[in-house]
Amino acid sequence: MRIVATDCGSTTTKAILIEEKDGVFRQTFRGEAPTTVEEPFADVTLGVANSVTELQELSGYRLIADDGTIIRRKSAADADGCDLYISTSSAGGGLQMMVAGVVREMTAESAKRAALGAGAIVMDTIASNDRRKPHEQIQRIRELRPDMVLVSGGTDGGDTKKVIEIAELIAPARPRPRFGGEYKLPLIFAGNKEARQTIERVFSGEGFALSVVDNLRPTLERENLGPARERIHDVFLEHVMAHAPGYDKLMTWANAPIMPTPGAVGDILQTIAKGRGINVVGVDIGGATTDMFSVFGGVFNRTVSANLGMSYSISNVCAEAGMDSVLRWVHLDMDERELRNRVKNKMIRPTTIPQTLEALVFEQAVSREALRLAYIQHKSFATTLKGVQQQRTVGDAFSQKEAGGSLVDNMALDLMVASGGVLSHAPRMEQTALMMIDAFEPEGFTEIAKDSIFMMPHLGVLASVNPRAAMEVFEKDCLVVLGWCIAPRGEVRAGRPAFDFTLRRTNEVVAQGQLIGGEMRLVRFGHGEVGMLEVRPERGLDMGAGPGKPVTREVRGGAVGIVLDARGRPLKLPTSAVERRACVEKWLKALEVYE
Amino acid sequence: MAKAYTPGLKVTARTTYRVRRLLPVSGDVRVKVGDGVSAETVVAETFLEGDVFPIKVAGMLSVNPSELMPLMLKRAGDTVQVGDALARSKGIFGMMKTEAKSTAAGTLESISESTGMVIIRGAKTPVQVRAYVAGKIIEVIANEGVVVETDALFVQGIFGVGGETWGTLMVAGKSHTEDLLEEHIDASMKGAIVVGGARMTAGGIRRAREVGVAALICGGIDDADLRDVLGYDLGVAVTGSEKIGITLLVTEGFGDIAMAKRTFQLLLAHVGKMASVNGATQIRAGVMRPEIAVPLGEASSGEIFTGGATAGILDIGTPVRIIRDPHFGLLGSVSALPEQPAVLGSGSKARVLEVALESGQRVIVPRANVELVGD
Amino acid sequence: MKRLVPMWIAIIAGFVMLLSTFFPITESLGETVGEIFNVVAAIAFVLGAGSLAKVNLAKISRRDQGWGYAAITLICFTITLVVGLGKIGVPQSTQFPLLGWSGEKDAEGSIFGWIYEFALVPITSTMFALLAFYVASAAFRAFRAKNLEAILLLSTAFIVLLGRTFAGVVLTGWLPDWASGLRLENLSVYIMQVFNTAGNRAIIIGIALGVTATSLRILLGVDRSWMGSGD
Amino acid sequence: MSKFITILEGLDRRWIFLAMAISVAGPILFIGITGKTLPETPTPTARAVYKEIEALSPGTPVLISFDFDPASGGELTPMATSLVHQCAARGLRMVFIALWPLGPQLIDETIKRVILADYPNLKEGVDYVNLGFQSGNESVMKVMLTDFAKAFPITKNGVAVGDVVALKGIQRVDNFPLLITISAGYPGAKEWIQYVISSSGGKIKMVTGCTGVQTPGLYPYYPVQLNGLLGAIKGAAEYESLVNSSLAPKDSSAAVPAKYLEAQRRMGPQLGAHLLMIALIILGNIAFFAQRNSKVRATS
Amino acid sequence: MISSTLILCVISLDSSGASVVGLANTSITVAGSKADLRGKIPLNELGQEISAPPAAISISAEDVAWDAGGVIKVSWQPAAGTTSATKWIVERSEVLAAGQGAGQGAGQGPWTLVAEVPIAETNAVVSKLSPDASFFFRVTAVSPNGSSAVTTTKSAATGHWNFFIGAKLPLFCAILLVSACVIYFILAARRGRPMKVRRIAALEAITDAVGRATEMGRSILFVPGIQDMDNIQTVAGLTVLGNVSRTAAEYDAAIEVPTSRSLVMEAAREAVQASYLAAGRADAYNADAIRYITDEQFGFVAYVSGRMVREKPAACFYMGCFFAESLILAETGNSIGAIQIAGTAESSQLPFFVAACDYTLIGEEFMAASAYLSGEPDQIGSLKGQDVAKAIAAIIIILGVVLATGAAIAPQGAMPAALEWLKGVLGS
Repeated sequence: MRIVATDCGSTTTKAILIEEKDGVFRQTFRGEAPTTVEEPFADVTLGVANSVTELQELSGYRLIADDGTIIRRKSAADADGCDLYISTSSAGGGLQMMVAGVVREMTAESAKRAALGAGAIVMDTIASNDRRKPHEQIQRIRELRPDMVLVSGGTDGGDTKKVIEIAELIAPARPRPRFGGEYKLPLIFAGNKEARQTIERVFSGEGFALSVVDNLRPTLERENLGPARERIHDVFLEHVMAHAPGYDKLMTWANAPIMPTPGAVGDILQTIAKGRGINVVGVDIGGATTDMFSVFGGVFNRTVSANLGMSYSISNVCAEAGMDSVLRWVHLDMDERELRNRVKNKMIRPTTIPQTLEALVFEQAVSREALRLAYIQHKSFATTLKGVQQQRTVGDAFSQKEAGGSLVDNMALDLMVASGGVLSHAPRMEQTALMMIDAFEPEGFTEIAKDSIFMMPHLGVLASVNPRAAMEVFEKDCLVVLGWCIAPRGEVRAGRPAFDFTLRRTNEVVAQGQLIGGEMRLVRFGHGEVGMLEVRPERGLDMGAGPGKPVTREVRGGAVGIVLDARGRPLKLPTSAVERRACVEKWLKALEVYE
Repeated sequence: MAKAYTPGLKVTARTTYRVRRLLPVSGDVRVKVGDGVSAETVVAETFLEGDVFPIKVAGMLSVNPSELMPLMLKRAGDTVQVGDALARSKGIFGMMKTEAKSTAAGTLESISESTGMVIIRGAKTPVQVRAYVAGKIIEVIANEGVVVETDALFVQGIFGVGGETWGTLMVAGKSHTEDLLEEHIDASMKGAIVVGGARMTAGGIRRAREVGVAALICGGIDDADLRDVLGYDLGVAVTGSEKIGITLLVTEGFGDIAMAKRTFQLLLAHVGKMASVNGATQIRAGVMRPEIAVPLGEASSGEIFTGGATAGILDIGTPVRIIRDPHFGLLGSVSALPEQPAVLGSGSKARVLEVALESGQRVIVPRANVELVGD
Repeated sequence: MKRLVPMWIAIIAGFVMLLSTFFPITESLGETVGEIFNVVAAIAFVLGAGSLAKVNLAKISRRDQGWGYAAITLICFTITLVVGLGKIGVPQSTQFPLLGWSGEKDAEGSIFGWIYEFALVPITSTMFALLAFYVASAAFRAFRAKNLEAILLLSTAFIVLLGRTFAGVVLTGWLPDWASGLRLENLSVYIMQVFNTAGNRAIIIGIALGVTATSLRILLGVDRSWMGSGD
Repeated sequence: MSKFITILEGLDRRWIFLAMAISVAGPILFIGITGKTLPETPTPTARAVYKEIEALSPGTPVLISFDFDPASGGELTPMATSLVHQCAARGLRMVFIALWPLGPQLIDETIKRVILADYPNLKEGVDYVNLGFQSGNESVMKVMLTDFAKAFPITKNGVAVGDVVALKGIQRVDNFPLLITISAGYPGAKEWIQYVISSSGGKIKMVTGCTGVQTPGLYPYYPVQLNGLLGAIKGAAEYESLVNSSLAPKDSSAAVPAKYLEAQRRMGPQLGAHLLMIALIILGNIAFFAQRNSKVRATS
Repeated sequence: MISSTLILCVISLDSSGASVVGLANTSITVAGSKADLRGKIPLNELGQEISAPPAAISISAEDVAWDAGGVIKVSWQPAAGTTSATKWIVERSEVLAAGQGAGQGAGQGPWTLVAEVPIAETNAVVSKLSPDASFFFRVTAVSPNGSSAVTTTKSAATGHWNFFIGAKLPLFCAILLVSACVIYFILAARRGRPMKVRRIAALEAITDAVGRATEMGRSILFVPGIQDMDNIQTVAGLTVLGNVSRTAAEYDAAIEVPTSRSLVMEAAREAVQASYLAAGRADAYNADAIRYITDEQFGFVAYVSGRMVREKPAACFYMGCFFAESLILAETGNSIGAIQIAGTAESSQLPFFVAACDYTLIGEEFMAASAYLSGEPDQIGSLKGQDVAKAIAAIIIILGVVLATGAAIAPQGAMPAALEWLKGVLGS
């Protein structure tokens, strides 16, 4: 079995080769070439062919035919060609959607979830309670140039009036798609089934290609995103892709439908979470945006923080977080005015890389804030459903919990996966690990890994064709295990014991000791090693079994090892600058971050 | 690989500059191929569809949307004024009738029996597109716009705010290393495109806005001053639509940094000519850099430029600007292009090159941290 | 203006009432304010009746679904109003035989009295009796031993439910006198007197303070939301 | 078993209503046919009511306020009957008032049922008087504190109170040594305590009969502000049995008339209802735990 | 604007009387036994039946201090041997000009009965006299055998009115203290002192409930209790209504408010209309959705629950004063699958709401709702002040409990004295 997978990004097209050897799937080679969607080439397949050609050169197999197509082999005996070719795409800015629903927190949010989960960028959400007057909504719809519109609203048998009202705003506003001309704007209706007929009439005019799927929220108690997500993928292929240069050809090449890149990443994370029965958070921090994925209790969520990134949006991160928040992670003395100008210079020249250690430290500080802010956004989006009737019993009299609480629970979190330039290309793995810990503040036992060469998108599509191959490659080649973060929830007192730990490898004690409040320690535990780690937190501190209760869990070693974090949660840094700098320096030393 | 592909900014004494001037929606083109145009000439115009005003008539009468039709006093296609009665209710046994009055003027576009909403379409709004640069129409795109061509001195800046403008080119200050101060601006510069030297100071910007300068062009700007001008901290470099009454353009970057000597001298040479400036910057997919074009007349240079990002090949001797600390803003030329990646001070490994600075010093920098200067 | 005037009326009248409790000189003023309220409330009844009539007439006029009920409502309303005001069927008052119309509206033999006795009493009693059914279904649904608090509530409920019937006597009547405190009927009284009282007092104190603070907010003009939110 | 649990989980509330109807109707029919009632052991709060009334010498004026309406009559009428029964037997001067608009009719009914039927020698206007309804809730109480006649200027029959013999010597509400209220809500026992009892400086004692819902809210006032409390039908039954037994020697031969047994008769249906509720709670919990266990099994 | 006039009475009624009285009486009275009746009269040595009881030995009348005037306390000393007497009759006479009157005494006129008191008592407080007028009093003992001779006061007494009613001093102080706490924190909040309020889930859920109604295309039902505007709970309910209707206006959901009092209907209309105006949707306001049903409790309930079953509102709010109808409404709402949010200070109804509703505002939470929803520092400050007052009340309770326990353990010593002192200070 030989599989070629490509991901057509907005600047580069990445190809990987996956081969089955001795019954095990491994990723073997990778190639890269500039994406060729825009002029002067205007044919995405050229870039694909170039990247596969690189694979061909490295692997020695002939993969590209003379006509520039990918060679398929007839049987496993053939020396040349591959058995399977799959691809994802985010070229041309990815899939840009506008969504609409009746209530912002309910059907509109479900619509947003469906669009994001399918890998789209949501440009705006229109709802009857978004505090805009109808003519302002119309104005906004006219300004946007989405690739696709998703309209939801009303439970089945519920509201028809407002969802039709929204449709009646969209129809005369006549939003123009990005790819002008004869292109009909694809519009998906996933709302109250009783409104379908009227909706069909409203959009019967020219310029719309309406398709109807099952309601996203048949009742407020249930969310049914599947049909809408699938239809988004279909429409993406039929309409959006079909208008992008060269995609018609690419589609005929691929063995599986081409997916939007983030949608594929979501799929692989869901597969992993389901396969291992764990809760996962994944992040991809880019230059302009940060994509955040999570699977908690089997529920998948994705958010795109559009203006949190490390180059194009770096200035925005500093503006949103505040320079003080960024500088609290810096142990060196830096001039703020100078830094502000540097940030702006990075913004206007996004491709530069830090040359000095000082510049690296600062950039990594910014990345912590970008991740932290993106995580906050993610937490407030990844919630349980709102508008649900609570069945109370007498036992709830004193704890009337609200609906719509966040699904994200750092204590329940089992695995964090980091990807994106600043995380994957950090000079030292320790830096990646610490950035993740500082930004996400994981609690209890949390495994940290990074995506070695960002092949999650490829594996996402692969999972739809050959889940076993995807899983095996993911575990063996995609993920680079950095190690574990062990941190108690609760406030620690500086200078007082926080927890004891003992690490055993088949009854032999590898390491043990005690952590003092505010301290961090690194226990090196190499790749492939497996041990049992027992932690005994002090009263008031929770390691996952309740305050003060000891926990023992199996841990696997990694490139960094086991990070013992006794700084307490939520994480608090000293307020005085001098003290804080000393503190941060101590932690950096303990973890050998900038050795 | 002894050569590398690297972005750069175009600074050229003479190029054939072509610019597409398009309407947002189809309309009428007012000029024909071969016409000579000035910057202000309207080359195309159209009307945008009027705004839409929904009015919930059924709600105003407290009736079911399905019962609205018989109550309507106006039909689709009727012209309505503000205050016109759109519909009247039947009342209770013929008494206590209520009327729904229009809150918008325009044409009644539709009446919905599902929602009881009446849509009024307002009057169309005119949109005009001007030529932006003085030159000649070389192509008419039917119903959409034109292509204007001119031979021009063309300079790409790195960053700007504010939209398109044009005026007489003037120079404030004496050298490319001199900051643009308040005293450099005088009343004669009203409506002009003013070229300064190094950093534009807060005082200079303030004075320029008071005087009514059309655009300021300098080497650098301080982040804090930009924030004061805009009134907010710019998060993402997508600009051009700011309404600040002036277009600002920097050629080098943020901070205390002098304009490249060559750029300064090129502009200096054309003082008094009409120049067109666009501050719009977009650093994302479809890169746009701010630009200054000074039309020079008919003579053709042969090379055709249509805007957008430029890039070139790095080679030994290529003039470059270092665009990241610790040598930020320094100019020099490539003196070596080592094959193997080197370990940087930050600990990362990257491809590097050696730059011979104007001072004669040689420094090693990552290849990502230089940009081409010159043509 | 629209808010200022009522706000000041509220503040002045409120303070008058407050002061009249403590300062004898203002006592009659306080009583006057109380009487004004009664008068206003009585006048407001006309508005209520008007609303009732308008809503139901509109329903009939539009032939809305169930407009027949609206008609019945209005007919009953009118009949009751007429027979009550007109004192139809009321025998002459023995006390003031010379004054016509002086009998009681609900005296024996009056139609109003008849409506009261044969329509109102059975209907309202029926509604009240429905409570038993609702209590049963609520108990079935809500009394789940989900956590410790719920278990405590549940066992208390059992004790009180049994203690307040003969079942309590049957079940625990055998307990000797020295343990009579544990008999269900006594236990339920004990629970009511001790635990219930303590809890209720806590709630009452909280409510009392809440009422004071709310009153104060209104008296000081800090809270104007009772006139509608926004300014 | 599992089928049983599925039925429980999806149980239509109408079945519960039916069960309730049966468990209430059964005892009603049984008692109605046999006339047998369940024995009662009076609790201290009920005994206190009896004692307070018994402590008054004949001819003492008592104020009896009917603050309820026919809706809660099922719970409160038996109490009203017994209270008036004891007062009449004791020879107290009964002054009836009502703060609920529908109270006066209930007063008349009670007078008819007890006084006119069994104490024909008591004279209206002398031994008892019905002052009718006065609107104004608490403000009526406040007025009573200073001037009783101002609060109730005429009787229900239109006689000026100054001419009523039964009201001789009554100037303010604290001229009544005992206040009896029968209360179903607002205004009711709580307001009497807050406005009258606490302002009277301990001069007036008060006993009350109230609905089951109100009872918990009134316990905090017992025994300081409130000297006796009859809670719901249970309290009524206890008190009824006390009154009946104390009055028994007079007509020991005759059976107690049904109207004096109303409360005790209603204890039968109450027993049925309470037992059903306990059964329902238990069943509900069985369903709950069964469901929870199956969920746990499904996830593990 | 008639509606607004009325609210005032409410407030003051409660603030001055109900609540605080409740507080003083419920919290502080730790123990108390009735003073044993006085007047242990020695028996006649011979046990002879006396034809008529003896007259009182002496009688005096004096003004009662710190009161509203017109109140005079008459006390007398009974003679021995009045066992057969049943009561005292107290009578008064105005002071007449010299030469007038029936000649019973100088300046004494016709006698009017003012009180009858049990024989065991030896004084009577005579009230409702004209303030600042003078009166003579006399007392007669009455037994079945006849009446005693009269005993008359020697001089006339006058019931002066005073500036302040002394008996209410503790109550007055309590009100002042609570007010001071509240006002202090309102001012502190105005000066920018940060105030933290606990999240109240029930109020946060308002948007949830309104949103549900919008999505399901159903209406929102808001019941502001069954009491009139003179009940503070109704006022508190209307403040919540203001907020709910504002959210409803924003979401463009229909809201229905059935009321059982005409005045409440008027006030509710004002509140809802103002909210629609504030939300910029004045055109969507429908006055007929806020309607008067009936004053009759169960008639109202019948209408509301019938309406619920027919229209199936998706969100039900019960905010105000409720009685027996609470469970009927809440259970009906539960059966139609509505999100239900209730708030009441009627402690007896709380259990029903808690069991059948999604969220319940319990007592003081309900009172705090308006402040919480407004988010204004002034209002939040008042909540803080209320908390401090609560802390003071708690301290006094603990003090009382400690003293009472101490007094019970050591009846001799300082404890009982201290307890008595505390009781004295707090009044009663």
